[in-house]
Amino acid sequence: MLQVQHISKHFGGVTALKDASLSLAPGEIRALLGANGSGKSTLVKVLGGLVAPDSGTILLDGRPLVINSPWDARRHGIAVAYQDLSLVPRLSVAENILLGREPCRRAGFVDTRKAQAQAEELLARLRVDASPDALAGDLEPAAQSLVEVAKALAWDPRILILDEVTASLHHDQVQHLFSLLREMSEKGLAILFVSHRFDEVFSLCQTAMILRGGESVASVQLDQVDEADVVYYMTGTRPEKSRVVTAREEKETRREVILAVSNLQVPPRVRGVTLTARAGEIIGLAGLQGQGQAEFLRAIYGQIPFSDGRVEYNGASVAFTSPREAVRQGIGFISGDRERDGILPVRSVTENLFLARLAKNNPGTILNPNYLQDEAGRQIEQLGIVAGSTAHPASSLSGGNQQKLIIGRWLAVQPRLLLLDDPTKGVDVNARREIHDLLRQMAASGTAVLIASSDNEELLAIAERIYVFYEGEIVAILQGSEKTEEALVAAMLGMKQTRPEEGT
Amino acid sequence: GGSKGSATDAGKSGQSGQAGQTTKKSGFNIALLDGTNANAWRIQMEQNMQQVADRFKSQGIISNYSVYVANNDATTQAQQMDQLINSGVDAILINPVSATALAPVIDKAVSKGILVMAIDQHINHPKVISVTNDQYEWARIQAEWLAKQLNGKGDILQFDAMAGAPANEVRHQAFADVLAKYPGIKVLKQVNMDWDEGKAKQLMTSLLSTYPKFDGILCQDGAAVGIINALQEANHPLPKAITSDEWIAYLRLWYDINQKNPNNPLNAIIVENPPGIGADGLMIAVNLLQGKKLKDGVLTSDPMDKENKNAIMIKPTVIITNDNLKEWYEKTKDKPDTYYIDSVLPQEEIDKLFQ
Amino acid sequence: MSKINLNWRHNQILMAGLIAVALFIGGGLINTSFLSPANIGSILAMAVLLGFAAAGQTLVVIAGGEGIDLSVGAVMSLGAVLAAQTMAGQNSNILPALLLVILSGATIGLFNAAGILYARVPPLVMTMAMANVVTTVQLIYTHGSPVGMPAPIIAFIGSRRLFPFLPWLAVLGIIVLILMQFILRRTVYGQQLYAIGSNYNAAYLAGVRADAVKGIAYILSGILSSLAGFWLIAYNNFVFVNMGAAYVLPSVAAVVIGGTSLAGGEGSYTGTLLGSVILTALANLLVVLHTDEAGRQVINGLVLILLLALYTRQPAIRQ
Amino acid sequence: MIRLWRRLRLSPAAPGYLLLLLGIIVNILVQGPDFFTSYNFNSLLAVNAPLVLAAIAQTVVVLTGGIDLSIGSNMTLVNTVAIALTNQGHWPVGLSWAVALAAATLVGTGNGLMVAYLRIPPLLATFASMSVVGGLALWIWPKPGGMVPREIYTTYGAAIMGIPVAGWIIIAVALLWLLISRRRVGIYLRAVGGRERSAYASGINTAAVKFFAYTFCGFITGVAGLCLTALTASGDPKIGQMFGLNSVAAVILGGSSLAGGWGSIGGSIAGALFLGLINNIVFFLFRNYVSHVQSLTSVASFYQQLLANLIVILGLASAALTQRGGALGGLGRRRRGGRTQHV
Ligand SMILES: Nc1ncnc2c1ncn2[C@@H]1O[C@H](COP(=O)(O)OP(=O)(O)OP(=O)(O)O)[C@@H](O)[C@H]1O
Ligand SMILES: Nc1ncnc2c1ncn2[C@@H]1O[C@H](COP(=O)(O)OP(=O)(O)OP(=O)(O)O)[C@@H](O)[C@H]1O
Ligand SMILES: O[C@@H]1[C@@H](O)[C@H](O)OC[C@H]1O
Ligand SMILES: [Mg+2]
Ligand SMILES: [Mg+2]
Repeated sequence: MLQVQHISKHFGGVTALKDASLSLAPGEIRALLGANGSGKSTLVKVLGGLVAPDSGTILLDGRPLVINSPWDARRHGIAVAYQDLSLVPRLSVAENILLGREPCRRAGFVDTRKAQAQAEELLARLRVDASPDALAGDLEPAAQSLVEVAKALAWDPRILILDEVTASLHHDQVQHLFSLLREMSEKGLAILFVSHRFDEVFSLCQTAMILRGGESVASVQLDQVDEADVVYYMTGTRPEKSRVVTAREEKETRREVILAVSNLQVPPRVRGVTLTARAGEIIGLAGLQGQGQAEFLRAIYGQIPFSDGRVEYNGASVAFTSPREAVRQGIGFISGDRERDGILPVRSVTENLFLARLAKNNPGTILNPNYLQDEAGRQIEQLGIVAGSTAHPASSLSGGNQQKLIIGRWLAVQPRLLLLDDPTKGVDVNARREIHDLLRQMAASGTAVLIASSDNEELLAIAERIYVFYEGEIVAILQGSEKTEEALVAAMLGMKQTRPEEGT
Repeated sequence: GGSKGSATDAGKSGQSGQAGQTTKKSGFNIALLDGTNANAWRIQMEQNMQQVADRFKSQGIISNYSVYVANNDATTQAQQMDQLINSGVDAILINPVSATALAPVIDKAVSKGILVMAIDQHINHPKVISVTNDQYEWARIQAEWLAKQLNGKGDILQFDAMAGAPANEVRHQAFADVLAKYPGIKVLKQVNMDWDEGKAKQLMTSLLSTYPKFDGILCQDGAAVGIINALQEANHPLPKAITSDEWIAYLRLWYDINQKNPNNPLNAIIVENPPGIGADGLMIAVNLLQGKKLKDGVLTSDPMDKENKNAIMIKPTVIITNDNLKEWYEKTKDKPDTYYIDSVLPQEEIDKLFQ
Repeated sequence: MSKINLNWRHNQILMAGLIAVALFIGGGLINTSFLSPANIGSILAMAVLLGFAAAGQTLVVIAGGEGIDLSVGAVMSLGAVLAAQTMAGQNSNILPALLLVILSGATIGLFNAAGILYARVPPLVMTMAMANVVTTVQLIYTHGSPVGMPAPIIAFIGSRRLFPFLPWLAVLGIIVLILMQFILRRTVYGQQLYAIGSNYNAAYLAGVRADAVKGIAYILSGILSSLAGFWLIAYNNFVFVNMGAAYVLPSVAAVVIGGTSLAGGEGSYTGTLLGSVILTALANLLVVLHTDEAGRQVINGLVLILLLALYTRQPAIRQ
Repeated sequence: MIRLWRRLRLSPAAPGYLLLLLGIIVNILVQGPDFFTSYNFNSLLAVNAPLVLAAIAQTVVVLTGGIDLSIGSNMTLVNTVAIALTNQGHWPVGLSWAVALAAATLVGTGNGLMVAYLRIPPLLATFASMSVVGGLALWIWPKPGGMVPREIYTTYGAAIMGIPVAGWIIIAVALLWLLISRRRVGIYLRAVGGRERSAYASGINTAAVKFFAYTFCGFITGVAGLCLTALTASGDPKIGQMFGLNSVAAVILGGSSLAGGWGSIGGSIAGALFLGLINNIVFFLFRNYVSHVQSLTSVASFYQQLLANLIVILGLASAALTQRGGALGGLGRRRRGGRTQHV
């Protein structure tokens, strides 16, 4: 029913879309795939009415469709959940969900009771753990993503476009969302699904359209290709056989302890966590959303206070009162919520890249911009960041590239301990692999890495040891042969209640 | 402002409607509402009044004298007035933020038998006596002087003060009236300097490019120092004549110029606009409270409010030109730069206004 | 939101420069003497004064968080009063005067910072209330009669010219420009200031002492405004109370016209100076127009709207 | 009670209400029981209604993330138009005042055009229109004078059913706002201010919403200007000067954020009344205490302003410290100490 033909779009000198095409049939769930910066979101925005294409046509039911504004798109049954969200932080969840289509009574007054009910119903359907009265800005990232989806669904669309909405969702949330999507597609809803998580794509979608450098390079039936094929379409090269993680587990007892946490309490989310990290280790923190991982990391980092317990860092007991103190002592922190915690949107790539380094410096220190610019140029090349120039504002980068930029920020300061809270959110396969390599390199050079992730595959691939959080406590520690998907999922759901002994 | 109905009997009401109801001869409760005290002139005015008030207090004539400032906000002044009415006073003296905005509250005060008097700046209200320096006269004297210095012909620049402010409008009118008599004098350019010497300097500097040739400068106060500074910096010859600025800094600048160029002295005039007017008003108010009656003819009409005959306008007495510059220079030697040429009428002079 | 801002700042500075040039050309067409070296010189001197007044403003606006400093005018006035009194016309007093001026500015800035950071008072009201406090303190201190005058050297710099078109103040302006741009672009502090303005939380999490950086911006603003007062009396050569009052709103306007976003995180002092030149040249041009004050105000506003419509237009959301 | 308190703390108006409460308490302390006289209430409301209304007008545009510096000039324009038409043009009062109201609305429309469709930053657009409108007012009525029929200003100062007329006007405008804010546009105003891009992406015509906000602001400014005219019963080309920045101050005192999307009319009303109360407090403090101290009288007037501003700062600080910071977004609230994030 929807046909997108030969769309091109340039932003200044940057070509975001070049002759991109796409089709979507009722009941079809199609994946839109591509590396970071390949133009997926741009195409989504063209359909959503946020971007005016330079050329190309869109046909809906065979008739040409002109989308001049988001209103046009919605009117024609196209609803979009955006990668960078379209929520208003200071409106309530209910107001956000029904924004633009508030139920009204005859006199034109908004029927708040009805709105409340409709929002509640959508929230329940999506199993979002949020009150309709809460402010959207106060929600956890995952809940925000789901509200964004609820908001799209509120339009009762014929075509639903989801741009990386699963990036901050946890396993259970994704499963539930998928079953919902399948159900709706059976009723004729056409879905365009953007994600960098291949397991999701292969489990949910029937077809895929793949973008490379803004061009549509292939439209495939997903049951006829495998991951390697997709990566080939995305990048133009075959992936090397994924290296097997061979962490040097034998030596671990001899490595020095960098972080030793005992019985850490951060009410209400963290209720007694004990954990040890040694130099060179990559430790995974798993768990469903909201089990205390985020608070745990932030408490160590000094962003939030802990009420009880002990944190020993480099052999000394510490209780940082600000991230600055942690940073000065060689700790780094990367959040997956880049809009809120990471990116300086209007500042240059260079400035974003050197933020942590600059933060450690004395404010009076004099900079050499040319040096920084060159250095930044080298680094973004090394990190494979796609940017128009190092002088461009970070907001002009694609989502994944912004995230790589933030990771690069911490590489530049070589921390002793690196804390990561779902860092590869929205990062494409290749980039994720690169980021994992970077983390391994850092570990190899002696950094202790503590990584929380909503992506089980990621944890299984990179972590030597996985601590599983459940309701603020650690319910399992998986390592060696226990490190399997099944064991992980079971522990995450709280099914394995034997509290293991703290790490050997 | 005020009501149309009462405007007709303004002439007598200004006096009889106000005072005399009180039987007290002493122990008066008096308040001053000053629109702002954020300039040296007003501070001097308040200080003069305080001195007079202290004198009355020691004589027991005044029991309470208090001052409230309104931060240039007309509604704040109305609120203060309202509270005063409510808390009981015998007289309210006002240096108003707006000439008209207090009309309704003044009605209220008057109906409660409170004496309301405007000082320095006129209030358009039939029941309010305004005690002001005669701004029309102030400006007229200077414009006449300037015209004479230029022998009735020449080009001049005119610096008015703040558009819309009552004193400015009166002076502007006086300038215009006088100049109308001298067709040979042409105003090249009129600008507004908002009583800001800094702005006057910038304006003069800007004007120089387009009007390098002029004969005289007709300015209201608060401008001459800035103007002369601008001219000196540009190495531009000083005008053949320039009008008043009453602070001592100007007097000294003028004197210095003359000392340096004895053969080519600056031809200037200072006409006083004394902050002492407030003290004059206070003394008049006390007399009125004591039930004394003004002599006939003392009340005239303010040029801004021709309908009512309820203004006491004090004509400037101090006029300084090159003839008596040295004398005044010596007389004011111990005053700070920002002091204004001042005079407060002695009590006898005030009493002469009364029957 | 800000994806749209690619290269935006650069355009705006360029455009501000072009508008400034266009104003001069237009002025010259209306009135040839507008372009006389002497007149250009006097516009520059006045623009630099406004530029000084807007220097601290630039910093606090960049610092974000609804940053604005309405105490600029009052602090300038106080700076002028203290400078005049301390210098008392003696070259030997310049240093103590400078120190006192800087100290007083810093103190007021510190109060502003404390109110904004610790008492969490929104900057606009905090600095507005502080302005009134400072004005009153100035009046109490001087009883409305400030005394003194600038030292000869200072008066010379403040009011004389190197060439007819180039006042010494403009030379000073260039030095300040270089210094300001140096602080903003070449020091860690400057980069941290942009960082907190762009995303306070992200900067804080990256280890920037965000509160301190912001607080220092207000302290610097106090110092710069106070110094602006120092140069104001140097330019005027005489002192009176509330000299700086007229600079408050124009200082904000100059900053914003110069391309510094009120949302914080971007902007430059180059832009602020260009904004000052635009505002000053426009005022200068209006002086010679043949209309009364009412007409001048109307035309001033209309021309401003025209200029703003030409170049401060924000890009549309839909791209 | 606790629930009410919690709800209040969540509301954007919390600081405004707290300040007002504080102001009233202090006022009672310095003024005594006289505070409760109806005369006092009448006068307080009558005198402060123009600022209250100006603050309401300002709130509407501040909600959209904008600001209107021209409110003061616009009120002056209303005043001069109304006075000039009756006193010079000899038009009937009703008609003159209606025209004045229309003029103010038109100014709002002009601001709306500039901000919404020309996309000029609000501060600059209204800075420029402030000059145009102020010039017009000066041209229309160059010097103070003229008058308003006695019936009008006595009515304005009177009370109907125990509530001052000024109070009724405020209530009427607040009700009008209620009628509007309960419609979709009420949500859209906050959405546009909260995050314009999101509002746009949700299919909202953001330009139209902003255009409406400025126009409506102009209309309320018109009502404020008419109240000012009724209060002062005359025309004065400088009368409105202080209302521009004062209205912004009142709005912020009332808990609104200049960043947009967060604020309430109730808070702004409270903020404006608080400013009025400060004048009262200072007045009575000096009248009842300071003016009796001989040694202080000669400098007393300086200290009034000082005190007034210290009260503003103290009041603000106490209100800000009791307000929840979390509404300002996300994790900031979980941080240590008094820090909030400033987004
Ligand atoms: N507003 C803009 N201004 C300039 N360049 C832009 C803008 N929006 C997108 N781009 C550029 O267009 C290209 C495509 O970006 P887009 O966001 O569509 O990528 P994407 O495929 O969604 O990437 P990701 O997987 O990282 O989200 C990128 O190079 C990006 O930097
Ligand atoms: N010392 C520095 N460190 C890091 N980045 C810098 C540095 N100096 C400049 N940049 C970045 O390089 C880019 C170009 O800088 P430049 O100073 O030329 O900008 P500009 O033309 O002055 O514009 P504006 O002053 O409005 O930012 C900007 O994005 C800036 O943020
Ligand atoms: O009100 C005063 C005015 O009358 C005088 O002329 O200048 C100073 C002003 O404060
Ligand atoms: Mg994308
Ligand atoms: Mg620059």
